[in-house]
Amino acid sequence: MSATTTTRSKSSFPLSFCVLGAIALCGLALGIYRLATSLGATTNLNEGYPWGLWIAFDFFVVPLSAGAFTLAATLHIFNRKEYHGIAHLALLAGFLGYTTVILVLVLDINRWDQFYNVLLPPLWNLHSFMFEVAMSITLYFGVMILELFPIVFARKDWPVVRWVKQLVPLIAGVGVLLSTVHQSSIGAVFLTLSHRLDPLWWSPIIPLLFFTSALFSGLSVSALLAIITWRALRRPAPMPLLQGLTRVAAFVIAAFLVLKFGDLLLAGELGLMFSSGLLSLVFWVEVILLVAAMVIYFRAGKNENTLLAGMICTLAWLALNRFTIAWFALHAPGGATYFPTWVEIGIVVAAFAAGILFYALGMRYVPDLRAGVVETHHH
Amino acid sequence: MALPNITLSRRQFLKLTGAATAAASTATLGNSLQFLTPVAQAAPLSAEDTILYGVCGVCSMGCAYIAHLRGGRITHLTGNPADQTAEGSLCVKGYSGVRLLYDPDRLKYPMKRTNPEKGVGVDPGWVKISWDEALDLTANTFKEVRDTFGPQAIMLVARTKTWQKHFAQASGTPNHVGHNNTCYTTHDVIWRAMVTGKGKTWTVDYEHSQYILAFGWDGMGKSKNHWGRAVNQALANGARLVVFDPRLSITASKAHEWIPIKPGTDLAALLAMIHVIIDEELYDHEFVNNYTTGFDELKAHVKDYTPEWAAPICEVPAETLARTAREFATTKPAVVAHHKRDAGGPNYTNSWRTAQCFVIMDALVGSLDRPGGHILDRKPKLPGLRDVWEFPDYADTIKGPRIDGLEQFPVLKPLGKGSFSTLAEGILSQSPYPVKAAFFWKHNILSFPNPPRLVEALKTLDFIAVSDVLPTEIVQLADVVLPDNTFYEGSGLNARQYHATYPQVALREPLPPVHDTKSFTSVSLEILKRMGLGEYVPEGMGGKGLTQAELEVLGTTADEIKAQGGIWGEAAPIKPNTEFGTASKKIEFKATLLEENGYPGLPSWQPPRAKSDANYPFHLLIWRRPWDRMTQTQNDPIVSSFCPENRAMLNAARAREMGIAEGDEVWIESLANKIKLKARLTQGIRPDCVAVEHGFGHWSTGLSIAYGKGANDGDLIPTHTVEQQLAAGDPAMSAMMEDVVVKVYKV
Amino acid sequence: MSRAVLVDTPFCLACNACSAECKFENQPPEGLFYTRIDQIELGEYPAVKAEYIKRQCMHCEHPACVSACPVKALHKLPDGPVVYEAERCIGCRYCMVACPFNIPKIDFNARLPVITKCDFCADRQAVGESPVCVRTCPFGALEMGERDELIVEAQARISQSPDRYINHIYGQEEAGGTSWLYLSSVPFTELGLPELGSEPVSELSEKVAIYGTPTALVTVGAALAGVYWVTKRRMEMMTKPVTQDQKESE
Amino acid sequence: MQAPSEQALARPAIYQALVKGLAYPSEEFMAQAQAWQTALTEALETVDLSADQVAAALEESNGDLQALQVEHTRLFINGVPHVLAPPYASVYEDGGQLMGQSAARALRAYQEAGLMLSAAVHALPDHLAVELEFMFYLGREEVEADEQGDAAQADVMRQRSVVFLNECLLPWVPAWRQHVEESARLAFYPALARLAEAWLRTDAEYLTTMKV
Repeated sequence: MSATTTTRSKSSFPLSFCVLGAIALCGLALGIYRLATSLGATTNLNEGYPWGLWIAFDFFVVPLSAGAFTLAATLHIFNRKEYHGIAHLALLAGFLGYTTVILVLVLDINRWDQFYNVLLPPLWNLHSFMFEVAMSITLYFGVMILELFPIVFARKDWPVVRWVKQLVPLIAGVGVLLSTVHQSSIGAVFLTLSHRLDPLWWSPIIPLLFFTSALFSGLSVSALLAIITWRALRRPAPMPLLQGLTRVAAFVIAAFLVLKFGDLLLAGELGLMFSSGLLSLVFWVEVILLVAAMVIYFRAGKNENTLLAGMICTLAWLALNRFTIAWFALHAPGGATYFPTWVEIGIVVAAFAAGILFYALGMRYVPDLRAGVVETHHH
Repeated sequence: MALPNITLSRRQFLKLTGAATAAASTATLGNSLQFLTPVAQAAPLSAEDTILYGVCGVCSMGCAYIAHLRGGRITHLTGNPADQTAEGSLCVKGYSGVRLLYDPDRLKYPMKRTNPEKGVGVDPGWVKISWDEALDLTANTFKEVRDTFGPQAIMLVARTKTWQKHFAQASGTPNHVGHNNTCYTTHDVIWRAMVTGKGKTWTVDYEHSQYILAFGWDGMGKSKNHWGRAVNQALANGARLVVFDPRLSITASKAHEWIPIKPGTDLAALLAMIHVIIDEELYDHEFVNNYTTGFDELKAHVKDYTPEWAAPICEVPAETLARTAREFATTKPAVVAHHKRDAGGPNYTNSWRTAQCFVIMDALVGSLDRPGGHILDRKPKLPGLRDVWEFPDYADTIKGPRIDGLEQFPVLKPLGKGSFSTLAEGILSQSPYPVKAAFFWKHNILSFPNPPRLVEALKTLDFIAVSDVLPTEIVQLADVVLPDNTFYEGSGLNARQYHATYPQVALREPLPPVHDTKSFTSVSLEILKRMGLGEYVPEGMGGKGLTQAELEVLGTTADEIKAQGGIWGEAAPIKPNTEFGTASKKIEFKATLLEENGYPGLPSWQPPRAKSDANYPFHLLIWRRPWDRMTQTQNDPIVSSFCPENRAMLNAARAREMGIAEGDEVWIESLANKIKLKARLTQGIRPDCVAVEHGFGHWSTGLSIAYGKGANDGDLIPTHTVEQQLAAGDPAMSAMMEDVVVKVYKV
Repeated sequence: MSRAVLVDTPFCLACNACSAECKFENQPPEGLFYTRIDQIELGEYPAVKAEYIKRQCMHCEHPACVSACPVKALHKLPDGPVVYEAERCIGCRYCMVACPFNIPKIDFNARLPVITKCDFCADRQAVGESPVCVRTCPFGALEMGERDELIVEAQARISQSPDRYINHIYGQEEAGGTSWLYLSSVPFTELGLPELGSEPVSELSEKVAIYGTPTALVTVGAALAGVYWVTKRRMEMMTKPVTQDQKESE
Repeated sequence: MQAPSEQALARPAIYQALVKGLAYPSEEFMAQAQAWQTALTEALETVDLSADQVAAALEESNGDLQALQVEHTRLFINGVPHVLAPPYASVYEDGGQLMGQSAARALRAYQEAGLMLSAAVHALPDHLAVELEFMFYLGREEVEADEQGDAAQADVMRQRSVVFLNECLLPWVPAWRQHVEESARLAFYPALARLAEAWLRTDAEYLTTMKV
């Protein structure tokens, strides 16, 4: 939201930016504090809950940033040039999303001093989806930098810029491939946790579920982002394009629901939808949010606000679903309990603040991003 | 190799001034070494592993160990496979002993107090002194006391072992007080009177039992090395284990049947069982006819003790009592398991009668000195001090009246033990006479009934010398501290006792003392000399000399034993005794020795002293964790973490009725004192009982880990006057450690 | 041939000699143990039982922790032990979550914690010594040997005293088999051991990783290439207007 | 013929002084306290360290031997509550118990240097006073070797000093110093402990520069 206010009038620039900046800086301080002390001193993680809020945050933000690759595909693979404006916004947002994920991950792991080990080929464990996630995210991060490079430095007539620009379709292709892999891999991380993850969410096809949900989340979030940005720039949003995105999203949601219920049916665990107490409730909230989003996407037509509601439903679903899988529905042995400390929460808040801040700054100072919006408007 | 030029030139430049300073300082500081000395050629540190043979001294089971050393340090212990007691294993306490050896809290040098004030929480103001000063100070004070008040004014508080006895008797005092009547005198007296003519036998052939019946015995829960293994083996062989205990002990948890009997009423249950066995002619006629006396009197005596009579008293169904009795008598071999602080130990006013019933039960089924039953220790005959050295007879003063009144208990007296329950009252009332000085060896205040009372008593003494390993509570009251070796640092021979089905001796090789410590033996002899009692310390008297004499008697040498794996003695099958140590050479159901001394010869029902009522509705139960030995093990950094503090264990349902939840702080209050503990709720205890682990409540700040953890069960146990002990009519002078009712309420 | 230990729980007297001596000789980090005895109370007074069970790393035949670790900090030695190399660990704690027995632990208060778990005294075994706990147990609850021989032994014990043991050897099948096997007189769930199928916990995950990922890569890659080619092609077909379009937008 | 540097000459003196200060206080020590302190001060001047705190503390205790003995006993031998600042490396390095790896390491160093613990005094190899005395010995030998122009021998001694100082003293002395400061009643031992730590650091630096 603050992106809106910030870009509206020069005068409001310092205040909102400063607030976000301050929050981000506090987060930085907390981060340093965490690394200087210990997990025990800063988090409520325990033997029963070795994973907590930060991991959940990562599992949430990765699909949240999926717009970068879904739109990259639209733009470069499906060659829908008219989407390049939106695609660039999604790319920036995605880039920032992955940056925060990597930073939070560094705070989360307890041997951050040996993080580089994951890049040493002799240590690669191809059996481990944690490895696949780490590796493909790292590579994809590099890809995004390459994709951003020609946009950020578009106005510079360095030969490098031109070379990279020519390679972009290829790079984008690789990016899409990598995303496909890790969007499903973070789901596959749970394949081996059948003894911990509640059967309402554990499934042998969980990688597929994660991937499909990443698709529609990415599309929805990009559309949402577009609406916000266009409003921030006081221009009517390019509804036909957004509708295009949400329509595709609707179909993917449908596919997802079929997979989800089909899987429960085949596993003979439909009963759990009613017999799992609080978790059953969570499950139904998820379903309702998703169905609502789907219906809205199919029916909303050109009404911007209705579409917005649908996008928010999707976003809410994503948050709930990923936090449930990484936290609420991950049963701890020996009845351990967990609730994050204010440090853990503070870090997450700061991460979002930083993300929004840099997105706004990007919009403000990278001419081609603005141009993308303006031109799309002309369309 | 040559040094770089820069430094060279700089050196030259600095030479003069530097030399001056150095010369000046060396002049005053000296150039000599005080801790290190050069050796001709440096003997390379033995990096490779070596071993030492020894005998564990944590508990009296005395398992033979093999210490594994690296670079002179014990890395770990293993049990000696050649030892019939250890069988290649130690228990958790034994393994943990190494940490006592290297405990930084240990007493390292002789010390004396500079603060005349004594008491709980008072800093003695220790200063390190030389052994000479320590020994002189002690000897001179003892001599002074002896000359002015007579030898009885000195008391030795120590276990009754060879050298301890010698010191007490040589110094002429009758007051050699041990902890025995808080531990096992009831068993000792009964076995002397009925079977052995001396004390209790410790050897039991559980391994071959087919039926093991226990009353409050928790040998498995106390991780008694040999017994735990033997009973396990028996169970694996299909033996049946039945445990009467108000608390679900670890032993009870392994039993086929746990029978939560009312505390202090085991006697009734046993009388009923004896009744059934005799009444239904289930006893071993052959054994009874050939090896026992007084059966007919017994038969008549128990005529009315029917299960129906006993059931309401001990709150066990008559049918259960009868069935258990029948199983016990018809499953052979069968044995009643007992050791020390069980129902037959000095826990209740009637415990000595309970102990008598134990022996009767065994005799009725013919399992005394028979496979699968209690075995009379097969110990080698080793020389006493007088066999080795010539020295004058001890003064008659040693036969005089004692401060603990032990001499008024003729059946117990010859066993040469002592009474902790009467000591404090004796000192405070100065009857029969005042005590002025005390010498404590390895006996801690906390192991007494009502320790606060004893502290009061000890504060009236002029002088206390303590020989110990850790700065325990008694050390905090000492005037002189004489740091003792741990058993690792001692040497000698040790006859197998807790499992001696054939004579066997274990070698003790000493580890060089870690600190500036000396054994009680050398210290006590040195003190005798300096007291002017040198005639009792003939040339060459000491541990080494005795060991040498023992080796000669055994016809072997230390090296020979070492070569045989640290153990001497050929394994041999048990040859059952046909004669026993009593006057009649038989097992006496009706103990003449008791009768001669004015005690009933046969056990009649006698209720425990303490009866629970509305005011004091709970019976106090005391138990021990597998890794704890008395008050000695709570300073261990590892095992102490298993159970950092003791708790008030209550029946979960009963506690909820009282609004007590897990972890709530509660007071346990007896007539003597009250202690504060956190509650532990369990299903495994009678609703009318509260159980407390022993060994906690250390107030010696010298124990960095144990200090201030939990509370001491002993505070709840009243002390007695000799008159009260006599009134109880108990020949064993039982301290009645658990004959206590308490109230429990939330803090 | 892989070595294993048979834990005969009816023999365990909860003395904790194993955990104390292991702590003493192996020195795990402050406050952590490689092995502990769990005490479990079953039933209600007076019909109550107490059970004791030694807990430590089960040294699975197909360890979930090894499969989970992204950097091969954990691996299974051919003769049984599952061992850990701290200098590889990145501290993602996936092994802690993946272990069905909840064995790997860390000292959360350490600045750079290491995974703490029983390593079956691998170093001692390497020089022919037995693990500390096995050497220590005074009461015959732990027996070490070749895994298949121990299974035979365990079956023998069960058939010898059917009233002493339930007819099940925990770890023979569970999670694809473990190097630590248990006998018990009560159902293992009552002793806090999880009910597990006979397939390794990580089997599905590994299959997907080895076959799924490459397949996905290839198919998606091909699809993308196809689409790209098609769309590109279409554009070239309708040349002129498109160039117009592009001129405009440039 | 090479000449030992001023600091090379001062080092053993400083170590010797610390050993004397940390040993159990005796009449002799009290008698010589003044001389001891001057010698210490002089030796320290060459390395720009001051013994003022120690001097002041000594002043404060104005010759009360017993007070000092009580303090020494409660801090380093058996105190109330418990032994407060055990001067053994093992306690800080090897999980609270005596005779740990640190003790073995120290003992090995002594033996390599042809020394052993003298049976007369019952001290453990990793006792601070013993370790300091070893440093004194090495320093002394170094100086003598230098004076006899045996550069190689001097170098051996310096190498030993470097290794022993860094492996056997510096790792734990700060922790010990903290214990002393926390639980001392008299000013003397904290002052001495601070000085010891400061000196060890200085000497470590010096030795590394000399190595080059």
